[in-house]
Amino acid sequence: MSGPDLLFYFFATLSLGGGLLMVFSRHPVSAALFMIVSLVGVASLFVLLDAFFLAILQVLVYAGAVMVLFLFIIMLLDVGPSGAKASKVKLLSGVAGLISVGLLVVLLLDLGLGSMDCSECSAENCDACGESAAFAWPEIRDETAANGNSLIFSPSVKAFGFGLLAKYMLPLQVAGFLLLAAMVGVIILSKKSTAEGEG
Amino acid sequence: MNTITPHHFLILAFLLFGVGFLGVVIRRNVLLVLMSLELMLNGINVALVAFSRAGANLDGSIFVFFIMTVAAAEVSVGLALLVALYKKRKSIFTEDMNLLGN
Amino acid sequence: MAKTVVLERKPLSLSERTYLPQIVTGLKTTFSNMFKEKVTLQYPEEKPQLPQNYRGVPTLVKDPNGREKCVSCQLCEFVCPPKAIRITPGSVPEDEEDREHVEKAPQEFEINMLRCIYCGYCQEVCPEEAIFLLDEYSSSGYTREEMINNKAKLYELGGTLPDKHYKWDKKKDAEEEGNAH
Amino acid sequence: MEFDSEMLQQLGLKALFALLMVSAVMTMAGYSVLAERKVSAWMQGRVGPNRTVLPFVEHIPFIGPFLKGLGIFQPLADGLKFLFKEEIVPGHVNKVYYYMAPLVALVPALTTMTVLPFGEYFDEAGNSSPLILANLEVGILFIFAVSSLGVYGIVLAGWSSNSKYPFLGGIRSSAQMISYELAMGLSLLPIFLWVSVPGSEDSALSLVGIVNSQNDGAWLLIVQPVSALIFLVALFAETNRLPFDMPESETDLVGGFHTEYGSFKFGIFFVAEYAHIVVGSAIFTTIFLGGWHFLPWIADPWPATWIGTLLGIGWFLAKTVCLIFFFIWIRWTIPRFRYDQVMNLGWTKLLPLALVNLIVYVLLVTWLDQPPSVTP
Repeated sequence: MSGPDLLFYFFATLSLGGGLLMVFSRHPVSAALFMIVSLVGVASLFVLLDAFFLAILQVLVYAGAVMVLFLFIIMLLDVGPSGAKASKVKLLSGVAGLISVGLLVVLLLDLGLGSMDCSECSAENCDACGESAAFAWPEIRDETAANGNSLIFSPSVKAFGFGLLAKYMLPLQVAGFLLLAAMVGVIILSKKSTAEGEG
Repeated sequence: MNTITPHHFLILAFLLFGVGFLGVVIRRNVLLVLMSLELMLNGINVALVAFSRAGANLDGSIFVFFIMTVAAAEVSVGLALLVALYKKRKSIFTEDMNLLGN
Repeated sequence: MAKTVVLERKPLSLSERTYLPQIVTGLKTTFSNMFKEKVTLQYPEEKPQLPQNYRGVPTLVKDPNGREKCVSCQLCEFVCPPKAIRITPGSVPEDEEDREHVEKAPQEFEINMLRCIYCGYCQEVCPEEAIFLLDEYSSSGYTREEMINNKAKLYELGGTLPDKHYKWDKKKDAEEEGNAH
Repeated sequence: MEFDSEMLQQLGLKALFALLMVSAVMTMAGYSVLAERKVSAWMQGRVGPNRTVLPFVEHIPFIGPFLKGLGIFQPLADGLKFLFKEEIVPGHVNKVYYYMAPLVALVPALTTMTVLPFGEYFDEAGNSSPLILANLEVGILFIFAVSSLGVYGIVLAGWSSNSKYPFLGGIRSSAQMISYELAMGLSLLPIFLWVSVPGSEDSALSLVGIVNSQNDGAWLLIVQPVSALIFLVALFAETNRLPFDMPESETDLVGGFHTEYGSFKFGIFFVAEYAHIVVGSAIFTTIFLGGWHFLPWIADPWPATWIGTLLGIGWFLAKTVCLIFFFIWIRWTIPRFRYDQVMNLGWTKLLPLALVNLIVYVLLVTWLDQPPSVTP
């Protein structure tokens, strides 16, 4: 198995493991920290996919701002570890969880069996599996260009900016407006309760 | 990347989404529910970037950008609501928010 | 009667409200201070200049004839606020001719420097001017016992007081001449 | 892509350079501690540390006593002291996070410098290429992303100490970091607008591009003083330096987030703080003071050889050291803000100022149509 493959498995484990530990950790602070691990893992996966700008954005927005906000609120509200009252899972949500996991497994199997015979296979016999080994990732190009109506993938920020300001101008402005609305909403919310909701 | 295909990324994205969904369903601390939602969005982001890269098409990546924007706005509003709620009900557990039930 | 003048506080100007000119002024001040003369004393090599009335470690002194001044009256022991002084009174040795008018002398005289607060009451109360707070200020030791000054140590620190006046000599002279009170 | 020998060799070379840079930053951090003590002493009419000396150096005439008087060996003694002090872990702390926090505080400070260009290298043809560990196209964003992780060390330390003062320090720190990061990011947007040239292939987010745009032209400090001021203030806030040292304000929070820390773990916090200052000054030098380029409007006087490379690095370091001095100078001049004043300054003064600054420069750049300077 070559280097980048190993890296993929490593970061995949990091993000999945972080997510799982987050869901099952008792203390909110541990949960937040595992979430950060998971987010950094996802950012590294973006790097593997040549999406450098998105990777940095992921760390900047999620790990740098969103999770700090979470930690801040956890500490502000002084949330302790979930005690006996909160840790007993209600029958209904337990059943729901089981069903959802079951559905996921079915989906996963469907995906795995339907399109690819060796999603879980090891490296040795993967070579025998024609379809997956034959897949070639397209070469990435540095230029900023539009192919018909769709933009060509490029790791540069410039292509990103071009896409945002040319093709997606309206969504960009809507997103900006959404952020403004969120800010106003948060200010009003925190004003009313005379407390520290952060924007 | 020789043996890693978009399928691998897709399966990972599914698993991330599933773990997040599990968290939303079984956890009853609203903070953790919010975090699990973020995890679900992350799963989708992984899938989108993988599609975008495999199809040599930037549109998917740009969509991830918008998802992040929306997620940041969602978290800020959600946390502000949570704080406001905590001031009123002194709890952040979902089962205590049953004003209409019982 | 002085007239009270109420000063109007002027509103801050724009440049004052940014605080930047003030910060620059402060920076100038600190920068010029960097090159001013240093006031630090390089202590173990340079000693500080002690004032005349400095109160250091309490010590016992002898008169110019090398005689013990203390008569073991125990006033200092009595007055000492932290009870640092302990005196064991004894008699004056027989062989000392010129001290026969003195009735008592300390057999042992201890000042516990762990308790002493350098108040100087002992010096003030001493009728014989035998105890003095001299300008020795750094006393240190490794054990508690080392910090209790005994008689020998106290005399070693105190030395001799260059004072011609010795009360008991005058008293003896007066007695011999017969004009004692 | 396999790990072949060439790649391994490159990896090894990079690792070596990284190690060199880490040791350089750590040394500078150690000596800025000394500088802090010395400068504060001079400003207060004192002498500062002047006792520590290595046994054999002491006997060299003139040089020995001079070095001793400067306290050159003090950082060594400090480091040894941190190493050999007794490790005390209070019983009430959350062990895992308590041990993790100093590392989490130190790592972002050291990671930031990977994308920091500190000089240029000339090949035989005289073409220059920047000296940098990783020439990222989005270098400045990387710096923001990594330095925003630095807050976790402080928050974790405050929370895991399980004690009131550190906890308050951690909370204050997280609020302060969030507030000032916004102003910091906004203050840099006009820079990117100014530096980028329509149609050029270079990314304006690259630190190398920003440095090279100041070659033989005005420094960005002169072109954009308001941005520089906002960035500097935000930098003070992000490095928790004195007018903004909310997380550890000694007078009201005892020691803030590191109250419960001692010996080596405290030493790591200490080094991390000064590493932040070193890296922060280097970033400011890179963006606003022309990096390794000579004075504004004057072309680099040094030759395009390895001598020029060394002189350039030296010039860069000299600027950085001057900024570190400025950090210390400010610290001993301006008293600490109150917490609400810090928040007030960040949200109601710096943020609107940064926005107005941005709008002014957007209009200006649009009006100029074609921004000057920039040699790609």
